[in-house]
Amino acid sequence: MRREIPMIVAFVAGVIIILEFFVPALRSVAAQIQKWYLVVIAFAILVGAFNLLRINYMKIRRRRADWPYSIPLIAGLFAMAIIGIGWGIEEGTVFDWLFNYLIFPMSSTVFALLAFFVASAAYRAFRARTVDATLLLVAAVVVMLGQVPIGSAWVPPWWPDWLVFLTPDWLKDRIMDIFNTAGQRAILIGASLGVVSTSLRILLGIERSYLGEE
Amino acid sequence: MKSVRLGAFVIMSVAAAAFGQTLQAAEDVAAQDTPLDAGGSITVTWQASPDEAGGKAQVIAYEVWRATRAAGDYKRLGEVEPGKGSYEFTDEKAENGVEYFYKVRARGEKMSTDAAPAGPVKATAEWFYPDRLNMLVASVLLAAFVLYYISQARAGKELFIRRIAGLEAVQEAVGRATEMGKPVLYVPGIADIDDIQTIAAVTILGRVATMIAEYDAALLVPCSRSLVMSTAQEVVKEAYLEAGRPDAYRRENIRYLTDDQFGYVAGVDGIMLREKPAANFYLGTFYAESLILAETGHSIGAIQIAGTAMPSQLPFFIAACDYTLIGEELFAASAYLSREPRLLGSLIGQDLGKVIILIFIIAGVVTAFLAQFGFELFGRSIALEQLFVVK
Amino acid sequence: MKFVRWLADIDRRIIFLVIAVAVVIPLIFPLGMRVKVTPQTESIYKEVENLPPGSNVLVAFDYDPAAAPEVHPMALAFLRHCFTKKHKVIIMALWPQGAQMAVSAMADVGKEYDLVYGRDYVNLGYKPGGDIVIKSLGASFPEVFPADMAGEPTAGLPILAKVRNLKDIDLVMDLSAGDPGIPAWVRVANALYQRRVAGGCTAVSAPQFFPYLQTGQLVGLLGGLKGAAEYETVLAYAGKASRRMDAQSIAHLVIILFIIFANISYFILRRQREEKREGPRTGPVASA
Amino acid sequence: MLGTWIAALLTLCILSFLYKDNPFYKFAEYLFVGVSAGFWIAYNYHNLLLPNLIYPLKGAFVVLLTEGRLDLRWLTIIAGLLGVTMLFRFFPKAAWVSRYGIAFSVGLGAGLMFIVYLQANCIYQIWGTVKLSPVVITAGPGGWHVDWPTSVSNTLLIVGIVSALVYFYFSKEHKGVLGRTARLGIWFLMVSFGAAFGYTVMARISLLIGRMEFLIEDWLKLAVIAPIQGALTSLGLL
Repeated sequence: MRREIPMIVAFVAGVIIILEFFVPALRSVAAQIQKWYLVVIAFAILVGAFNLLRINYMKIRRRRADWPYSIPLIAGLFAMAIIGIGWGIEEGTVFDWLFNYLIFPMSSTVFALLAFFVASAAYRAFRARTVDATLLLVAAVVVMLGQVPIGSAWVPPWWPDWLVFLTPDWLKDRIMDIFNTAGQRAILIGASLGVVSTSLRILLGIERSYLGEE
Repeated sequence: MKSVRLGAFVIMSVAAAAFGQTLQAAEDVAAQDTPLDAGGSITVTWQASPDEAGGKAQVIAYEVWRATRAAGDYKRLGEVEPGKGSYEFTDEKAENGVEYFYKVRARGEKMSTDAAPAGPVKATAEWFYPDRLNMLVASVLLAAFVLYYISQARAGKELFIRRIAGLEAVQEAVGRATEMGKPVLYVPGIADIDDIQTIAAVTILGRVATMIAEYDAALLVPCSRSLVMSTAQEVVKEAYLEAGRPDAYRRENIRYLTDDQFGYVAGVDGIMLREKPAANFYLGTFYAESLILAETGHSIGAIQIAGTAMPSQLPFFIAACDYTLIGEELFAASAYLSREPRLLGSLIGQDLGKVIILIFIIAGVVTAFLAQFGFELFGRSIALEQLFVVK
Repeated sequence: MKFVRWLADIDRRIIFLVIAVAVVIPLIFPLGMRVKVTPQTESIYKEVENLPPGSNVLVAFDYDPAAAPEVHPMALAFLRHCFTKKHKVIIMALWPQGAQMAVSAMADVGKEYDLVYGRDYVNLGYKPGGDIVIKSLGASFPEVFPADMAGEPTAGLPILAKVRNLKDIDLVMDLSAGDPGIPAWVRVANALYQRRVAGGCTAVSAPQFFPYLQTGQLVGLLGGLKGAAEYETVLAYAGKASRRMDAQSIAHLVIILFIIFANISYFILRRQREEKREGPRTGPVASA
Repeated sequence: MLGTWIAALLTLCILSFLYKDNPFYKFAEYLFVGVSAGFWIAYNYHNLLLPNLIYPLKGAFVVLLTEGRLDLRWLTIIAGLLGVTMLFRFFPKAAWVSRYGIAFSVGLGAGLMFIVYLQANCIYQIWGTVKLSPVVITAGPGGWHVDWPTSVSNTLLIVGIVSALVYFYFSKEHKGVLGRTARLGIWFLMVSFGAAFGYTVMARISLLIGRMEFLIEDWLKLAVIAPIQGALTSLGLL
């Protein structure tokens, strides 16, 4: 019973959402249960936060490697959560200031690391070892050239129209329009079939490992 | 405010009548139940008063009034600005099953004229979107294919699945980690559990965890969502139990970091640098973090297996990881690894869906070609694309 | 030979250093190169241009500061275009920080025009829920946004008098950095309510929206910084995006040079038969 | 000013990761995980919990007290109960209770994704494909003409989509015609991946440009050089 009733809950929730697409009358019911999900998330995050705090507290108490770093973690978590809940999260609040000068710079710097990783990954992976790798490499280089003004800077103004297919600009657009659309579309269609059958397996309780042991 | 305006209007209307001017009413007033809704709504439509386009009197606004009897006491619902020719007003405050009458009043500067009331009309909830029949057929067909092959599989029919290199490598990766005495890192994406890719990732985690438990390697699962962490804990515990190693299960290794995308990445990168896993799995929904994780993973020399249906992130996994499950392969993984007949059956059902789609595409392309020469079938131009319009 | 081997297996920190230099130098000494305008950008420009003055344009700020370097210049250029054409702009956000990005964009753009808040534009603020929010807008704006971002009631605002639901919107522009974003607007505003939807997004997500362009679900698309620079070009003004494109050009060249070096060293080594046997770890292997 | 300094130092801490793991990165990493987790707690409280649970119940309670009737908003209690099941994870023995919350979320997601993917990613994409004609003919002054560029592009699109879909066919060994078609499909996929990769480089460089602009303009120029200049000027040295 510890698995059966939750399975029924999953089934009912999923089926209502699917039916709502076809049955206008169910619209408000579906909207309601979608809101319930938001409440579940809100409660669940406490579980996560507790887990994070417990692991770092244990680290400090047992003086495990790198334990001093857990102190800013715990302090930061409490500070943000208490200030945010207690004094609001709107613009101009302390919470907002902390976001702008702590979270935002770190977040965008981690994001910006990608500029370096794109280069190192390209350097390593784009070598003409196989047909596949060569196609990957050629398409990437052509599109990269077509992306920036400098890529077509060598094309003189008198360049004949019938040779336009040799310019990175033109090639990039064709590759994006044709090859990229074809590849992405096949992935989208294939994945949607996978999603549909996975959804079915879950709703019908055929795939139930997410519920844990009996 | 409203009553003041109404009062002023009554006085104006009386004054205008005294001067003997006329203002023609709105035309073709009709009221009907708003189609395709959950009820509680009636749509009123009408055409402009002939005076609107350069008549003697100007229309300032059209007011919509409602009553429950044709001659009953009408209440004003709202107004619509003139200037469009044909108008529509949706009464969102109708009660289901109650009969209503609607009046449209053309309000001029000095006087107002009512059109004959429209009604009675009832608001009802509809039970089907006719325009979505194609989606229904597609859903039912796909579901039928999947269920048919699942039942076939249950009945013991042998099912063949082609080799998926990325999944063959799972065992190798886990084995390598065990040999080197290093942990396995499993990243289930950054989406929450309501994302089907996350669910797929978590079910795959179950299969991988069984393998890890058998090999006796350590498993680290940092999560960016509490619900995913909770689910992953359940799944992994079950996997260890199944492998007969419940003692080796470490709940604290399946941990939550933060919901924040890049905060999570910073944390996982830290784990990689310090725990030095020998095998990294990235399965599920990924956004920009894909390459940060994969490049950091590469720098510590881990064997890396990725899989996602996010078309925008696949290129980075392909470039930086050793094996990548592309799109649908991610959803096939759980079936492939478990070899459980029922799951394999659903894969075959998907394949049948693909065959039908291919047939449609080819038929559509042929008809699109023929349509250029004006070919008709059953007296209609043959445009298969119409079948795939969903409103 | 030693050099070739060093090149083939270069310390990635050298790559990192070169990239950093390639980005920083052009920022300090701009080069002033020109961008070519793509049809996807052109079609958004035409869409805005051809709407009668006073049309209602919904601009969704679905991005956060992290994506701002790319998407924010688009917002500035697009808003300028709308206000030049005297369109009414309704701003909303499906991302929590989007509403604030809009505030900062309006602070920049607003001072160049004679605008009255509530008449020419409104910032409705942020609403969580993605698809569901858009779906509710199909029914009613005032119900979803009873108050604007500052918490003032929206009931009396003249700009919203004519906008009851999505059907009164002439063009939707979604400035998106991810999810919820363009797919949500296409799925709901276009598919369910037949609105014209245009998009601006980070370059990374742009390719996945090309199918939408082809099916007409999207009117046009601004892809990344280049899209922003293109929009600045059609509007004929030099903004931040144009300057940043110089740094882009150099960085792209550097990466392509790296790829060329990598391949040269790879072929030299292969000729020398020094290349190790191809294992699973040596390159892009898609399961085939 | 203080904010700019903190932001700049944290930016440098994170960038130091590119060289190697070090105490500065570790500090920034732990701090980042902590503050961002706290951020989302407060955020969820304000944007999820209050509007979807607390406010509706409060409103319903007021109606009950003033008008003495129950309204539909009381149903929100179910949401609260589902949420509370998650808290049972604090007690390992009763952790299974949380399966209600998990199952509800998983079921909801499965239902939502079923429709969303089928419509936007399957039916729509098929729709975009079936209307393509491999040979596009236009009527011109001298009779019918073949529009070659569009024809070639349509043909390639169709071939690409079909062959790449064949690659995803699982229930047969990829040999013979099937194998060759799947191979072609992979090539299309590879070109598409290469293109998407190349297309993205720009976005990534943009992000770095953003950070560098911050370090150069906001921090170096305004927060470092300007005060030094100011100090020197006030001391009469400049």
